[in-house]
Amino acid sequence: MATSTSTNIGVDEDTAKRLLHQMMLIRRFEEKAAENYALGNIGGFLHLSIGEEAVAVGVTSMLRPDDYVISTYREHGHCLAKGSDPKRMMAELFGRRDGLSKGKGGSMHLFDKSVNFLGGHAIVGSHLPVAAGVGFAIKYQGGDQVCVCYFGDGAVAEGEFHESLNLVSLWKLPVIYICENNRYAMGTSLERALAETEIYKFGQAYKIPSEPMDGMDVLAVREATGRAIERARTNKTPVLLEARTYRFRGHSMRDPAGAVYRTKDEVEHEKLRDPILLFRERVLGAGTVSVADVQGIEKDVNDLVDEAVAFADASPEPPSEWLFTDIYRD
Amino acid sequence: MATSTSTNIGVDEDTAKRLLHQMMLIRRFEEKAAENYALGNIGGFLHLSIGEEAVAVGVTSMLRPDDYVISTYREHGHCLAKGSDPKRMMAELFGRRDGLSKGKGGSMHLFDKSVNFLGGHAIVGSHLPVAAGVGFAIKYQGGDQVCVCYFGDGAVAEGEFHESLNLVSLWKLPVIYICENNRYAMGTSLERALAETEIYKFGQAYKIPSEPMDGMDVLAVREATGRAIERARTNKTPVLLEARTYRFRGHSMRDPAGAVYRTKDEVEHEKLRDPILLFRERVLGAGTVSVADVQGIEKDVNDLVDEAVAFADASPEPPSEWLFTDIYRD
Amino acid sequence: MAVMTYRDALNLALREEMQRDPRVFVIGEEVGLYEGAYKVTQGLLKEFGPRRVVDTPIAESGFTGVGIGAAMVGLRPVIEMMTFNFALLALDQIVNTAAKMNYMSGGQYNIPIVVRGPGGPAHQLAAQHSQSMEVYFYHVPGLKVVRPSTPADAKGLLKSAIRDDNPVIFIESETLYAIKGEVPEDPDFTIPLGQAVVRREGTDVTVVAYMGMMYRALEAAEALDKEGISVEVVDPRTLRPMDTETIIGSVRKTHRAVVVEAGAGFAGMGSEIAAFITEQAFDDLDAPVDRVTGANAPMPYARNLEKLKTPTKEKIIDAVRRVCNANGS
Amino acid sequence: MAVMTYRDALNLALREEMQRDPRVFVIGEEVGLYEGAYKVTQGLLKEFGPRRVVDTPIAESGFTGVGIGAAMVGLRPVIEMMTFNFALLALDQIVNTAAKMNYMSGGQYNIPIVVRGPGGPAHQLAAQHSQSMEVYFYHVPGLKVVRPSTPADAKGLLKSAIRDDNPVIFIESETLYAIKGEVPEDPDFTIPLGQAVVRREGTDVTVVAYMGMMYRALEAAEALDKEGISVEVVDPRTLRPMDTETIIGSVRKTHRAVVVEAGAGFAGMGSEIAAFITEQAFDDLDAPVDRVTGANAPMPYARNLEKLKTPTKEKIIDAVRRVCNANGS
Ligand SMILES: Cc1ncc(C[n+]2csc(CCOP(=O)(O)OP(=O)(O)O)c2C)c(N)n1
Ligand SMILES: Cc1ncc(C[n+]2csc(CCOP(=O)(O)OP(=O)(O)O)c2C)c(N)n1
Ligand SMILES: [Mg+2]
Ligand SMILES: [Mg+2]
Repeated sequence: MATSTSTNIGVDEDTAKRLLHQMMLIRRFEEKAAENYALGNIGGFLHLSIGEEAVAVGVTSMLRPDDYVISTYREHGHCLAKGSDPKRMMAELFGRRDGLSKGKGGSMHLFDKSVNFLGGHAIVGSHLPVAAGVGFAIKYQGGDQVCVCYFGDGAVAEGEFHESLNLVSLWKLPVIYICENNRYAMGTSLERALAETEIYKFGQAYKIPSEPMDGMDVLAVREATGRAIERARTNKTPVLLEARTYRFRGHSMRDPAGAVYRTKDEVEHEKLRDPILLFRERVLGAGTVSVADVQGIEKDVNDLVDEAVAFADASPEPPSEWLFTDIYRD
Repeated sequence: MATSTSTNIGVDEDTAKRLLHQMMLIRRFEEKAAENYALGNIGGFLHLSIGEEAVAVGVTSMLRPDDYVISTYREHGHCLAKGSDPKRMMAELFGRRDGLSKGKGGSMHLFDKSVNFLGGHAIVGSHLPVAAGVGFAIKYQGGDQVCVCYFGDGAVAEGEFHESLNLVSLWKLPVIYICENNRYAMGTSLERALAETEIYKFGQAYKIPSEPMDGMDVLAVREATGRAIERARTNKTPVLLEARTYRFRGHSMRDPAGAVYRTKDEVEHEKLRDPILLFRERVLGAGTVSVADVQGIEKDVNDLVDEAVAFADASPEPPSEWLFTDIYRD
Repeated sequence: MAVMTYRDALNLALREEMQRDPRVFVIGEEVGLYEGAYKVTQGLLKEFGPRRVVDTPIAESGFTGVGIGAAMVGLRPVIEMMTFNFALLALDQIVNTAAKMNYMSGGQYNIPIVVRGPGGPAHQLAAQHSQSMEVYFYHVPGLKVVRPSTPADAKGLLKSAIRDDNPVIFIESETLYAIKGEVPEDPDFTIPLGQAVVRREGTDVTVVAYMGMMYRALEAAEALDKEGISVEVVDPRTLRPMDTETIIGSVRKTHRAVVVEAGAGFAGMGSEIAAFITEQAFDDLDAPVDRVTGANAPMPYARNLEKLKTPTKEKIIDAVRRVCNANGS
Repeated sequence: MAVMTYRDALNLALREEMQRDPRVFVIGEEVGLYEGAYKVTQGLLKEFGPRRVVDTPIAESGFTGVGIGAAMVGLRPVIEMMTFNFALLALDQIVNTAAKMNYMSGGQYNIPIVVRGPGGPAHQLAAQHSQSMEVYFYHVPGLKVVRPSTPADAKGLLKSAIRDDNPVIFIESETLYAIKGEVPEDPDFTIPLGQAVVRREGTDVTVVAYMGMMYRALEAAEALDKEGISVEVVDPRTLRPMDTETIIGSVRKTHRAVVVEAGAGFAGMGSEIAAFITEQAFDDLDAPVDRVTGANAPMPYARNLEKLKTPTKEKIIDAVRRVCNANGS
C-alpha cells in the first residue's frame, strides 16, 4: 500500500501560514537547542526531530485543544505544536526553575498540563498502555476527546505495543496511535528489528483500522489524521497510523548523524524531501503565501526562539529544596 | 478458516494403540492426581488437562526424542507424552524426594532433562521467549531439532507473545508455537480477552505460517503438526499452530468446574467430543484395534498409574538440607 | 464494630470508596464476572457494573499502564494483581512511570493509583507463586507500600490508600484472607498511611513484625510470657513511609529488638529496620538487633521443606531469648 | 600489565572468553553493527560475526528470555542491557525464570547467563535513566550480583561471571567507562566472585563503598589522612554473595564503620551491610555504623539538583568524623 499523498493543496492562507510557522518554529527551536547543547547549557540526552516536523504539525493541526497528546523523549515538536510556550520549554532543557517541569525533567520529560500534553516518556513502549488509559478515562467520563500517542518504529517490537493495541481494540477506546517510522531505532534499521516492516499492517491483527501516510507531507498527514480523528471521535474507536518520515540528525546529540548504520547518500537523498522545503515550495507555487510572508515567518520564529533562549538563560537554577518536592503529592 | 479435520484414518495398529495408550494414560494419571489432591497427598495448584489429551499426544507422536518441548503449569500430558516416567512425575506431585525435581517444583514445575522436557512454567507467557532461545541454540549449534512450545489462549494477550513471534520470524528459528486454545483463561473467555479470537491469524502479522487444528482429533493434530515439523526442521523457520480444544475440568482443583463463566450445557456438549472416545470409536470402527486391545490398554494404564501412586506414596520427603541445595550450581 | 474476615473488610473498603467517589474503579484479571481469584471483589460487578469493574486480559504491564493513564486525567483506579508475583511484569510501569511522573513533571501529574493483591508465602505454590514481593517496591521514592495484618487494618488502610494522591502498593496475603476480626463499620473510618501500631505491650524486648509474621510474633510473646519475658510487638503496617518513631520509641523502652520478616533475609525489610534502630537507638540497645528471616532460598514445593523456609514461632522465641541473654542489662 | 580503560577491559574480557569458549555469545540492543551504545562491544562483530554477536530489536523481556532458553540447552549468553534502567522490563525473566530454574528443576537446568550493562547515576539523564538498579537483584536467591569498580576488576570479574554456571547480574557504570587502570593481560587472570578487596589500609574507621562511591571514599580518606584520621576503604565488588568476612575483619580492626551507597538509602545495600556489621561485630563497635546514601528522591535533571542527589566526598568526610567523635574509645 503506497502512502496516501495529499491530492490538492486544500489549505487557505491562514492555515498555510500557521503550518509553516509551526514547522519552522520547531526546526529553529531544535537547531538552537543543539547549539546550546554544544555550549553546555543543555545536558543529558537531547533527541532532535529535525526532518520529522510535518508529523507533529500536521497531526496537531487537526486536534482540539482539549484532546490529549502523549509522546516519547523525542517530543519537542509534539509539545510545541500542542501549544506549549517555547520559553518554558527551553528553560526546561536548560534545567531551570521556570521550565515546564521546574527543571526536574529535562528534554526527555516535557509535560504541560495547560495544553493537555501528557509528557515525554523515555522508556521505549512504556507510554503506549498509558495512552490506552487516557482513552479509557475519556470514555469513562463520557467525553468526546481523543488521545494521540506518538511512538517510534523501535517501540513496535516491545510487548507493550501488542498489549496496548489489543486493549484499545477490545475495549473500543478513542486512541490514535501514530508511529513515527523514521526507519531506524538508534542504529537498528526496520529490517533488522521487525518481521513486518510495513508497520501499519499490524493494525489488521487487532482489527484496528490503520494506514500509512507520507510523513514528509504535512497535508498528507492532515488528511489521514483527519480521517482517523473523525472516526475515533465519533465511534470512540482506535486507529493506527504509520507516518513514513526520516530523522536528519543523529539519534541523539551523542550519535554523530548516525554515520555507522546509514550512508551519507541516504541522508542527503532524504533531505531532498525536507518537509519544510516541500511545503514552502508548494504554497509558494500555489500562490497561497508570498515570499514576504515566508520571510516574515522566518523572522518571527527566529525572534521567538531567541526570546526562549534568553528567557531560559535568565531563569535561575531550581532552589536546592526542590530536590525533595514533588516526590509525593500531599 | 475451518480447522482441518483428519481425512482418512491413516494409522496402523501399533500407532493407533500407542496413541490410545498415551491419551488414556494421561487421563488416568490426572484422574488419580485429582483423587490424591482431594486426599491431601498433593498440594498447591493442580491444573488438569483432561479433555485436551489429543494435543499433547498428537504433537509428540510426530517429534523425535531429541526435539525439545517446553510448556506451562498445565503440563502433565506434555511431560508424559514426551516420555517421562509416571512414577517420578507422581512423586513430584506428591512433593517427594524421588520426584523429577526432587519435590521442589511440584505439579506446575515438572522438568525432565532425560527426555528434553524443558519444564513447567507458571508465569503466563514467560516461556515463549525461552522457547525462542532454544530455537536460537539449535541453530547456533547447527542441529536439526525443533522446539515445541505449548501455551494457552490467555498468553496471547501478553507482550511476550508478540516479542517472541517477532524474534523467531525475524531470526528464522525452528520453534513451533502451539496454542492450546481451550477458549478460557481461567474465567475469561476468548471474546473478553482478544481483539482477534482466531488466534492462528496472529501468525500473519509476523509472516509466520500458521493454521488452526481440531484439538479433539488426535489424527488432525498429527497431520497439522507433521506439516509444521517438516517445515520447521528443513527450513529452520517457526510455525504457529492453534489447537482448538476444551478443558473438561475447572481451571485448577480450586475452580469448581468453572460454573460461573461457562454453562453446564456447554461443558456437557463439549464432552461429546472427548478426544479419547472419538479416537477409540474411530479405530474400533475401522477395525484397526479390537475391543480386547482397548481393554488391555485400559488395564495397562491403570496398572501404570497405580504403580506411580504407590511409588510416590512410598517415596520419602526430601531431606531438610535440600532446602538449600540447587539454589546455585557450583 | 462488626466481626468480619480480612477478605470482607477489603471488599467493604472497595465498596464504600466506590460509592463515595465516582472516579474510583477496579481493574484487573478476573475481578468482575469471576468476582476475583480470591473473591476480594465479590459482588462489585453486580453493584457497580462493567464500567467500574473491569476485567482485563492477562497483560499486567498493559492494564497497569491503563490505570496510570486514567489516573493522569482524573480517575482513581484500584488495580488488582491477581497475585503480586505477576507484578514484576508491570514493575517498569510502576517504578519508571507511576512513581516518577509527579517528580518528572514538576508536580503537574500525580498518579493516584492503588495496586493491590495478595503476596508473600502461600501454601505449596512453589518458587514462582510464593514469594515476598514488597522488596521490589519499598525502596522506590514516589511509592507508598502497605502491608495490612488485620481485617480492621485491611479496611482502614485500603480506604486511605484509595484516597491518597500517590501510587500506593497494597500487598495482602492469601493466608490471611479468611482470618476474622473486629472492623469498624463507619464509612468514615480510615487508618492513616505511615502509622505503626503496638499490637502487644511489653517491657523486655521489642519484636517488629507484619502480616503472618506478626501473628507468629504474638504467639511467641504468649509463650515467652510464661518464662517471664515480656515482649512488645510492633506492626509497621506501612513500610514506606516507615513510622520509625513508634518503633524507636518502643526500643528505647525495651532496650532490645528482634525484627521478623517472611522474605529471604539478605537486604530485606529487616535489614533496614535493624539498621535504623541501631542508628537511632544505639546507646539504648543492650544487645544487637536480631533478625529472624525466611531462609535464603527460593520457595520449595515440598510441604516439609516449605515449613523450613518461613520463620516459625520457635525461631522467634529463640531470637528473643538470644537478645535477652546477650551482654548488657 | 597494561594500562587500559574500564571499557577496554570489559571488551578484552568478552573477547578472551569468546575466543576461549565457542558457547559464549553476546546478545542485546546495538551490540553488533553499532558496536554498543557505550562501545563496550567494539570490534566484536568484526571478529566473531553475526552468529555470536547478535543485535536485537527493543524487546528486553524477549531477548533476555532468548538468552535463558539458549542457556538451558548448552550455550553461555552474555546479555547486554543497553542500560540497566531497561532491565525492569526483563525482571520477571531474570527473577522468576532464570534465578529459580535450577531450584525448581531439582538441579537439572542451571542457567549460565550474564546480564551486563551500565547502571547507577549518570550525567543529567534524569529519573528514568539515572538510577541505582542493583537493589532489584541482590535480594534474589539464585542470582549473583557484581559491581566492578576498577578496570582490572571489570576484566577479572566479568571473566568469572561468564565462566560461572549461574545467572550473574553484572552492573557497570557510564561514569567509569573512561577511567584508566592497570589490567593483567594474562587471559587466565580472573577474580573470583564473592571476594571483597581492601582498597586502602587504615586503622581508625572502615568505609565500605563500591563503584563511583569507592572513588569518593578514597578522596575522603586522603583528606582525612591530613586530619590524622586513618581510613580503611573496603570494596565489596560482589554484592551477592557478599564477602562479609573481609568487611567484618576490617571493622574488628577499626571499630568504626561508614557505609556509602549512591542509591536512595531506604532499604538499600547500605542497610544490609550496616545490619550485618552490627550483628557480627557489635561488641567491637565504638559507634553505630553510619550510612551515607543518595538522597531519598528520584534523580532530577537540573545539574545543581543532581549534584545534591548523590553522595559527595564531603558527606563521606562528615560521616567519618561523626563516627570518630562518637562515644567509646
Ligand atoms: C525499554 C527501552 N529500551 C531501550 C532504550 C534505549 N533507547 C532509547 S531510544 C531508542 C531507540 C528508539 O527508536 P524508535 O522507537 O524508532 O524512536 P526514534 O528514536 O527513532 O524516534 C533506544 C533503543 C530505552 N530508552 N527504553
Ligand atoms: C503473568 C501471569 N498472570 C496471571 C497468572 C495467573 N493465571 C494462571 S493460569 C491463568 C489463565 C491462563 O489461561 P490460558 O493461557 O488460556 O491457559 P489455560 O489455563 O486455559 O490452559 C492465569 C490468569 C499467571 N500465572 N501469570
Ligand atoms: Mg525510529
Ligand atoms: Mg485457556
